[in-house]
Amino acid sequence: MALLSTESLSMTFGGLRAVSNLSLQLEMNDLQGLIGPNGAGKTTVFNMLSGMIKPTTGKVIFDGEDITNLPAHQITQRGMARTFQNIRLFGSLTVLENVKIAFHRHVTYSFMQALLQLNIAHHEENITRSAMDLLDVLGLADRAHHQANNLSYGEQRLVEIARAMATQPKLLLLDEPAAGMNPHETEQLMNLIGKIRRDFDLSVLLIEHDMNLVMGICERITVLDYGMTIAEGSPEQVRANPRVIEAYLGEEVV
Amino acid sequence: MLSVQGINVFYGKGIHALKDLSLEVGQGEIVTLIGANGAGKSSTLNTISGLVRPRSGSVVFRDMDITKLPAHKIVEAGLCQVPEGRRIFANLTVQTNLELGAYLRKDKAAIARDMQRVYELFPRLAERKQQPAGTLSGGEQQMLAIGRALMSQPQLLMLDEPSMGLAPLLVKEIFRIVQEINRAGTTILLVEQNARMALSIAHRGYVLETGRVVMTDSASVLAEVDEVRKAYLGG
Amino acid sequence: MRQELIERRLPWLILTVGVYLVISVTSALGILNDYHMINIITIGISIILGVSLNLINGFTGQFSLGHAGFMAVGAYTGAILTMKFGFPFPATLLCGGLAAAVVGLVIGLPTLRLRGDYLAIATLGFGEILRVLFINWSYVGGAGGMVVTQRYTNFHWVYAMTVLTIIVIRNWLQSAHGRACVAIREDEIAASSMGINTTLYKVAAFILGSFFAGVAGVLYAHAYYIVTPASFGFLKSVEILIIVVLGGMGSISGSVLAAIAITLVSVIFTPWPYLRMILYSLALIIVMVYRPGGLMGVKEIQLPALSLKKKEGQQVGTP
Amino acid sequence: MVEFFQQMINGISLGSIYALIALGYTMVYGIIRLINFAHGDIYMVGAFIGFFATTVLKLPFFPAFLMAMAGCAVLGMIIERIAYKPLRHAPTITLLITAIGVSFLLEYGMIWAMTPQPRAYPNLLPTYQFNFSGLIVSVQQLFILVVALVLMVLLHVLVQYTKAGKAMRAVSYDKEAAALMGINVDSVISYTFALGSALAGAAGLLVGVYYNRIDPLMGIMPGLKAFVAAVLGGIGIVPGAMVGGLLMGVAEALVSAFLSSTYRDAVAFAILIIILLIKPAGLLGKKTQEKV
Repeated sequence: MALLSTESLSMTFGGLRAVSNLSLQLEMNDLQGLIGPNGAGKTTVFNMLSGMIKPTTGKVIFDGEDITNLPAHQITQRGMARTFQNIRLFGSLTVLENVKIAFHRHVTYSFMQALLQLNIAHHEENITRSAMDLLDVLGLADRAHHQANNLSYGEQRLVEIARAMATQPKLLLLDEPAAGMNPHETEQLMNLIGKIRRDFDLSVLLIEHDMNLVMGICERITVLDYGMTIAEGSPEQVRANPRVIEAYLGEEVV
Repeated sequence: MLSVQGINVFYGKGIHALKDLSLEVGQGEIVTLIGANGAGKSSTLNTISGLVRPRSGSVVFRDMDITKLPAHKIVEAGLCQVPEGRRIFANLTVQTNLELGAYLRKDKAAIARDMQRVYELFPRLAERKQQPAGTLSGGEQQMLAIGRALMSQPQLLMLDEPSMGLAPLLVKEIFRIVQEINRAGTTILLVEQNARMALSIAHRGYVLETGRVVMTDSASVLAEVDEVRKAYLGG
Repeated sequence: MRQELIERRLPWLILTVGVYLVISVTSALGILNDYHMINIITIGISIILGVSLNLINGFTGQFSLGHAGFMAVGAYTGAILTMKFGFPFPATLLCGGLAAAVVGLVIGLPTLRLRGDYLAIATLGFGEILRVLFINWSYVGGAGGMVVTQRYTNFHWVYAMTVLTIIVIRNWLQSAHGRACVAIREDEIAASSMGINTTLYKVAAFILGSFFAGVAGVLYAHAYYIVTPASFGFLKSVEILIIVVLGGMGSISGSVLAAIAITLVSVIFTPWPYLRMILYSLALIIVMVYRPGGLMGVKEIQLPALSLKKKEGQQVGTP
Repeated sequence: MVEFFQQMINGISLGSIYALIALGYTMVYGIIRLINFAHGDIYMVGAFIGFFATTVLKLPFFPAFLMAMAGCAVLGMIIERIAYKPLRHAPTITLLITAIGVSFLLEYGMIWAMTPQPRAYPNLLPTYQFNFSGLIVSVQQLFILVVALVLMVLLHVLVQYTKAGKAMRAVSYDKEAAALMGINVDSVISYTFALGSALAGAAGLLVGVYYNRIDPLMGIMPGLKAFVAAVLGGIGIVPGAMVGGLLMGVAEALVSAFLSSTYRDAVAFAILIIILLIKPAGLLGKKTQEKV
């Protein structure tokens, strides 16, 4: 059974069709790319999957359950996490605090216990330890006590990934994880994404403009243009597809 | 006509968007800036038109240093930008949008004449004169954005991704019109993701990668080079 | 770990007990007279109000302009319970807080969907509506107010409640639930994508803040003999806001310091009340333009940790 | 029935004053997304300028009226320049707190200068009353209505048909795009403050004439209510402010007459909360979506 599938998913903004009739399929442990030129509707797809916006029509099935109309936090609780294209860290908090917040799903103590600090010390210690472990995996341990805003762009993107990982997802949505990274950082990111998928046994769906990254690590790629799927397949198939070349490079006027 | 010398632009803390970027645009040319998303194309245009301040470097337009001028003064100098995503005033009518393009001009007769010219160039806009601009289709909005910029009688017209989100047929039409505008005497600096199409109408081009110019040549040469393809689709 | 916790908390314990003892002893010796003591009580009430509003405005980022309304609910509940039903004071404190918390729930549920300035205006509106309702309620004396003859509020109660407010709100903020609130302030959309039920936590913070505003109201009612609707208007809400803003939106110690400073300034400027308001307003403008984070920003005062076991080469300092 | 129509008349004259103040709120909100808390106090300053002009300078109505408008226009521009312009890119709440500060500064600055005592406004208009079979309409009420209508029509023409008005609308929609048209965004904002404040000044003088008394805190409640009026009509929308103002005035008059005048203020806020919860864009507004 597919981990994620969408059925004729569409989104219309004030008469403009941002996404139309999208059908995505993602299996367990897949690493899939979602690409397309600027304005093709990729982020809109992520927003619909993660519950940030409600699709105009269509369905999202995740892990055997219809999650189309669930609020964002419930979708996260069911095991889907995402990062944001325009980085949405909790800027004035430290990196460690950012990640600790993301362990929210696993907090078991009550409001009353929190107010009175009753038996929460070991819970808190566990959360801190898990958060540090995660930062270690992403190579951010030495940044744990830095304010998130003061990190470099590349590091901020990594913190976003760490934070998404902390919700312990089955499916990770990465929105342009390499944007603003230098080639060296991008290379490291590629290795990291592969490693995360193996070690944490999860599926990844990523939007990315850096074709080296997408072609380098994705097994399957879906290409969107004008909100429609124009191609699907392995990196080689997609790269050779004339419609894709046209969508990216365009055709000549004369 | 326009000379950009070694500009450096930073956003927030430490994001170095443009690195020592230089470029030249000569009178009567169509020059295109191409490159993948995030290469710094829009940042370059925004720096030239005064929306973004460079930390160092200079922008000289027709022997006048405009590096530190506010955006509205730069329009006055004869340089107008059609921003990315069109940015038309959706709540105002098509006609009012065009009138705002001519905001700095006082010659009523000439304004009326230019308005007529814009309507001839884009007959669809003429049909929708009194409609709120927000009700136009994407292609019509792009036409309006270009028409609005033309109303300021620019010496140099800068276009930021005019093809974004438009169907291929419309893109062709827009590019043909850009060519027509150029033939009528307006110099053009064109930022495009759609590299082939941009190169097919441009005289010269600059290829940008992560805030730097990595290659510059005549458009016909760039169209044949493999690097351009790689910059988009990866090697 | 436990050892470290004790070492970090001991200085605060010493400070808390020390201040209490100093004030109790000096007042018993007559060094601090009644006038001093009422001002100290005012400071305590201001701290409770400031810290509890800071939980809503500063830590959760939900800008409320109606805090005085919750204080009013507490004050009236307290006055009614002691004057008409003869409740003991501790029960009154609890009930006053609970009543305000219930009103907080009723107001918070619908309004917390609104954002930023719209929320501010809606809470202001609710505060004013509460005030008008009290004016029209003859049972509690209408516009003339209600006389409270039992003067239960004394330094000990105020001090205990102040310390309790600070500890409870600090506990909350240091828990995962408090972190969820702060996450909402930082970025509501990102918070929801971390699995946080943002509505739940906004309402929770609002209720908790209202509860302590209610407690402050009870203390107020039994310190000043009379509660009138006019004492809990927009002006009072702004006075509390000034404490939060000057101290730092997101700093408990900032609110404590600001509450002390503002009360002292008010006392000094008693002969020139209008000048005082001019000063406040200038302070608001200047702080917003030049230091929008306020005095402390989101930082807290740290006391040096006390080292219980002397180890060689170990440094005493903040973690 | 006569009582009902009488209250409608009273409500409309009160409402036209709210509308004038609401216009300023709406214009300022439209252009910099600020609830200018100090707006009600600018109206108060307008009343005092009018008072000064008529009592000290012994000016007749119209010169005093113009002076109140001009004085408030200048005041509005100064406030924008000093307190709001440095915060152009700050969060909404920072601006809002600043505006509260400015509001208190004007109120207590005026108290400091003039004492909190209410002052009796000189009679600038004839006090004649028309009696239409039981319905009483005073010259003052008619006058207020006419002046308010004229000002609103002028403003409407200015915003809709003049170049400056088009620039204002462009700036309120998209500041960057407006700058790319050669519009000086800073001066358009300044100009908007001047206009809105001038209308508040006019309202201030009219209220002084209508109620015969003014005081430094007179701006708080009408200010808040005018804001409610602006939200009710759809904030940022000029005709919305007029509709909202008139509705508020009428609602208030009817509640005072048929329920209790003590509920007058609560009604305004109840309307506010209901509209915020049900249709936050206001009666004439369109809904917008937040970007993710």
